[in-house]
Amino acid sequence: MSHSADAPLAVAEHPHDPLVAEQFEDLDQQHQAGTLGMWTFLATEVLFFGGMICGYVIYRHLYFEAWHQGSVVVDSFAFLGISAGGWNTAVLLTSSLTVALAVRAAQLGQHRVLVWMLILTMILGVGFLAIKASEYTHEYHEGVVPGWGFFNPDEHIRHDLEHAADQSGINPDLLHRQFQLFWCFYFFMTGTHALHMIIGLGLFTYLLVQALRHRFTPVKHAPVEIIGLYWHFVDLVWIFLFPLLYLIR
Amino acid sequence: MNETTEQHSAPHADSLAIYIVIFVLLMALLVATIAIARFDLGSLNVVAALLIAVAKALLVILFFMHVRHNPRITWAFVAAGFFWLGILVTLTLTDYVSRNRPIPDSLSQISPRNAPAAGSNLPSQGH
Amino acid sequence: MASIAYLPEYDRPHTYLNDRYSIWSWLLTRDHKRIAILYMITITLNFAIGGMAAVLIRLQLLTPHSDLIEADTYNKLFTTHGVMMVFFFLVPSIPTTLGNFLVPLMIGARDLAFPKLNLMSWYLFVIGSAMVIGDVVAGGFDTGWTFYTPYSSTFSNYHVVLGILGVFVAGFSSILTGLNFIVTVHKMRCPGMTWMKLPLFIWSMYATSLILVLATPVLAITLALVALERIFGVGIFDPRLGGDPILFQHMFWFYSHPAVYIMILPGMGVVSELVTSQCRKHPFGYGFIAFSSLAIAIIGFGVWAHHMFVAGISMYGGIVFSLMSFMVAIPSAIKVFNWTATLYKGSVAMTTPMLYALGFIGLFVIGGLTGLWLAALGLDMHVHDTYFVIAHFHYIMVGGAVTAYLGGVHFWWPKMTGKLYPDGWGKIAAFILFLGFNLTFFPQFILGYLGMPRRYYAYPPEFQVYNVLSTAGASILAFGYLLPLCYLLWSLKYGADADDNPHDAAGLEWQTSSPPPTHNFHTIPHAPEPYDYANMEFLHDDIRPYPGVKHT
Amino acid sequence: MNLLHRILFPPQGANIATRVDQFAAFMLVVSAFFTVLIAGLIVYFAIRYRRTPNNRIATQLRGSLSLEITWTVIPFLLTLVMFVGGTRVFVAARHSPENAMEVFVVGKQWMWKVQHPEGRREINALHVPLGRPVKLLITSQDVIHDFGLPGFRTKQDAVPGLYSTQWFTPTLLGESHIFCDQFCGSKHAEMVGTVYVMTEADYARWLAGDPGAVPSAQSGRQLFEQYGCATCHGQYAPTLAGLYGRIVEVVDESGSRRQVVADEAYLRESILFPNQKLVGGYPNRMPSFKSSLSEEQIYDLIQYIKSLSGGADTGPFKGAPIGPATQPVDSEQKIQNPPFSNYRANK
Repeated sequence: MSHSADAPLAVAEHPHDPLVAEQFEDLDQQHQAGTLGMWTFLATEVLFFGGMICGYVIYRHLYFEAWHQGSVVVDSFAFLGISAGGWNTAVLLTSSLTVALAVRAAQLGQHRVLVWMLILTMILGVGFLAIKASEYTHEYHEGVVPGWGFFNPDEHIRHDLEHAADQSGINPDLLHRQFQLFWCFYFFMTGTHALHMIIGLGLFTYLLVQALRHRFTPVKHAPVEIIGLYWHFVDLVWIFLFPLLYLIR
Repeated sequence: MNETTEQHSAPHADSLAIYIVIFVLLMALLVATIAIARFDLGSLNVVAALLIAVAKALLVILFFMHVRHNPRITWAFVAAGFFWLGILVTLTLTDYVSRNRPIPDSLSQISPRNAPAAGSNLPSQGH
Repeated sequence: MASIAYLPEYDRPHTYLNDRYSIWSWLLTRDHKRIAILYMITITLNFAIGGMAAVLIRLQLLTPHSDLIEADTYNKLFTTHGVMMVFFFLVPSIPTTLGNFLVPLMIGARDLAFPKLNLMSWYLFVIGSAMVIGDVVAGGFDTGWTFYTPYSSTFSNYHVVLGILGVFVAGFSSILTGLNFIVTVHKMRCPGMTWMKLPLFIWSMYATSLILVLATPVLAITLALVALERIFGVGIFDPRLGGDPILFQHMFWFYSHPAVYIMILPGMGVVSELVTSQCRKHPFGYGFIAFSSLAIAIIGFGVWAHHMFVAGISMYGGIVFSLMSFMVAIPSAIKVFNWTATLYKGSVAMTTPMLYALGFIGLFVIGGLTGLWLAALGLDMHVHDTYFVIAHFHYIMVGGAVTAYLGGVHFWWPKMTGKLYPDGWGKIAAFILFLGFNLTFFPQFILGYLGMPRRYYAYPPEFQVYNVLSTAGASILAFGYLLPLCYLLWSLKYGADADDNPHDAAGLEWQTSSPPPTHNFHTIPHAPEPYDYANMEFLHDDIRPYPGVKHT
Repeated sequence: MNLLHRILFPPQGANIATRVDQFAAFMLVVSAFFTVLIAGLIVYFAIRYRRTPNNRIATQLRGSLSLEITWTVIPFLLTLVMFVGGTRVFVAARHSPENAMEVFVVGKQWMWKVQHPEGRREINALHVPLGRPVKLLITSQDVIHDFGLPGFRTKQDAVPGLYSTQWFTPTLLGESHIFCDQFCGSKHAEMVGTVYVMTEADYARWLAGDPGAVPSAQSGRQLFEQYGCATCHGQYAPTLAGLYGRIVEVVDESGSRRQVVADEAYLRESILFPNQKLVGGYPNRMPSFKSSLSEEQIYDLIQYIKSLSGGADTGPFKGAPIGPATQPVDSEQKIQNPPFSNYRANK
């Protein structure tokens, strides 16, 4: 788009920059297309998670008490008085910083900083998944994993539920089923998010390999920016999942 | 063509300080949201938690994702995603929040009082 | 290739078709034109499968209680018909074939922005199609294309999960196509191609892509939830386990109503191109046609619950959605009036594409107006889930989208293949399809008003007259669809060579050779004034309306 | 106008139908007008401005703002009129009068169960008195159904876990259809019935008519047929004839084999949770009827299955299909049916 208007250039003899894919005129156009493509994809992703969030919101509206009980249990797994979800939010926000710094390093051509920031991001990402896994294990032992007949909440959870049913006047059996529904959403939402994290780690491995091969220069570093956007998005999703699943009572 | 390439690629990197400040703000918001959740504020809890989440999201989008440097089209796509999510959630909610409301008489045409008497407007009684 | 066999290899003009010949040069191509051809072959096969299911359905309904097929088989047949036609033919039909082929050509680009994604999109589509076809072969599923819970999640005894996953995979194919088009239209326009110079087809493809990108993910996640529910036995939409089946319908129709616009908007774009070129006229109200596409795409997201007026949603919710549904009719009406006005004082050539375009307008008007019946709460209460609905949406999807697709395929056939199709046969086929279509579906309006429910393999005898008419029409329709298939394939080998612009049309795609070279243009094009028929020289000036044989 | 009505529209069985038909007539007029207008214009223009030697070049017209506004505003106003009209009909049809008599309708695969306030029950039929407002309370036991009354121009989905309503005042004596309008499985098309509109006197007589206390086994047999149990039992699944009271070798969920006595408790469990104790060698194809059968119906079914057993033989039950389950137990040919070894094993 930025070339002069009246340049009848034979395509066959088009002197093509090896950094630029055939269909593009120049690096600028390629970079812009890549960025816009990622943003469009992220808009898709918003709606992908949005479907689950919509279901979550509707059921929270319908089954307030069960959702309340659910987030109490989710939030109860804590280190040092702060729930695992809180720690994970901190981990992810930090990883967002390291990604932003990685992009900055790529823009400025600071090779060593770039490599270290990528490694740091991946460590944080793995850390997030590790915390999440320990949460899942805990929840498995609590017996709140739904499906295949797993769902068999621990004694103290049952007790809380019965108490809540007494207080709110909801049929205990009904409350039990709605409670299970909360866990369906909890696992689907965090599971899909974790899947995105794993994909993100794969993409960052690719970035790291490319960075170690010195493939990124201040002129061409679009992959760092574009994959960085993806990582930030996964972080954004968690920023909303955290209050929805852990905090809101 | 080469000029344009170089012209664009002059890096417009933000200063380190901005990133650090934003990060500190994000962590402060995180601490705030966890702290607020410890107090029972009724429905304000939900509002506070979501407002803080939106604030955090805005910081990440504008600064970490550099949307503030981006052309309007990026803004449009960011907005579109959330706008469409809003359509999905709010229009679905219009159904759920208005279920089981009694229908006021004034809205109704055939009410018991002006319901047709048995067979009154019928051409015939047979079939 | 036979007709140019006398030319020595080195004398042949370079085209995307003779670039390379190996099978891998097709299966691994990144050329949007070749991918368009791959898609065209795939969706034609899918259409054939869906069409065969339709033929069996109509045969079964010839008599009130036919024992041609059993109840369960019938249920699987209409499910196969619906799923194949909606997700594997209509949604991808125009965007992935004509859209893939034309978007870069019309805006003067060498290719789409992400050629590899484009190829990947085709592979995903093939995988999705294969999963559904495999499912059908393995015994099929009987949920209807709407997958309503809890029937689909708990009660159906057939292979629902595989079918759902097939649609899920195809959904990502749609998303990639939409994403590609959006970025291409934004970033790849040739010099001088401003937004208000874009062909109307591009506007409609852009609006379609918005829907593809923003609606499809919700379908994907909804179907994923149903699949998980079925696999794990949890109750997201199952009332016995605390779920709400109506929520499924909300989320399903959030995609599936806009999906109707995914099907019809590209058709509207095609018709805008056909009408202007065959009338040699600038479109009447270019801006209104262009922006009404966007308006349909956006308002179309607020109307989904008109599929649910009697499903148990709140009356007030119904009123909101009814109002929105009426509003989305306005931009469609604007388009129809503008097309009609474009005909006024034109130089109307009665070619095959024009017949399809005029047929489209007429059928779309009927489909659209009966859509208003369904948007009205009080009438929908009676005709919902009856044959009235079937007739209505077939007028939109077959009378609209498929007619436009065929018109577009004829119109751009010379550009895609370098060959001319026999115009006489084209006109005959267009007439047969128009008659067959109306005979098939118009009686269904009456059937529906009389109360015949959809998805019935048997029905009370008083409905038989209309069903017989409909089945008669369907047999004509089936024959009509075979005709273009035959003569278009025939023309590949025996058709006359087309010149670069056989229709004397004004778009950028007609300025390159037929078929275009791999990189589309021999020189970097500069955007022409759109629809500049006032200043055009018409090369094919004989009065018989189908000129365009290559002058050698 | 009355004549036209009779040609275009089916008989109007209820007050709602009149309103719906009036509105449909209005819509029909508007739709016909615009269809004829557009079709007429395009055909006229296509002929009048066809390409001829004298009409090779079109007259370029780029548009007209006033025309655009005209054909935006007029359809807009028209659709508003339609919206208001359609909504008024719908609100009327959803606003039941307080004195309406309430009839309970339950949809299940694949029948309509109707219970009148006075206690009389019926299946796939609905008797209503002429001229009295009737309010239907509708729900479903399994999947979503739809209680459609085309003669009354109204319908409403039957959603499991949700009560929905529709009402009407019958205005025409006679019969009309009940259709299930929402796809609900194999026999969706057979989930049909009849509305009988009777005079008050006839209706009272009908209500008082002896429901004729149906024996459990008989209604159990009816259920057995309604659910199409016989399509599997006797072919793909063990026959039920002679099952009751025998010792059965079963495979439980964990895969281990053991022997149980096919008593009432076992039968009940198998109806509700079929895969918990499968008769050895048979695939688990049977859906759970946990949600679709009420307790009394389960009882009815068990009574029916019991009635199929002569009770003489108490030896081990191998599960070999020995004839269609609905056949009398003492039928001789039962042993000659093919063994079940050719059925696919459970995965």
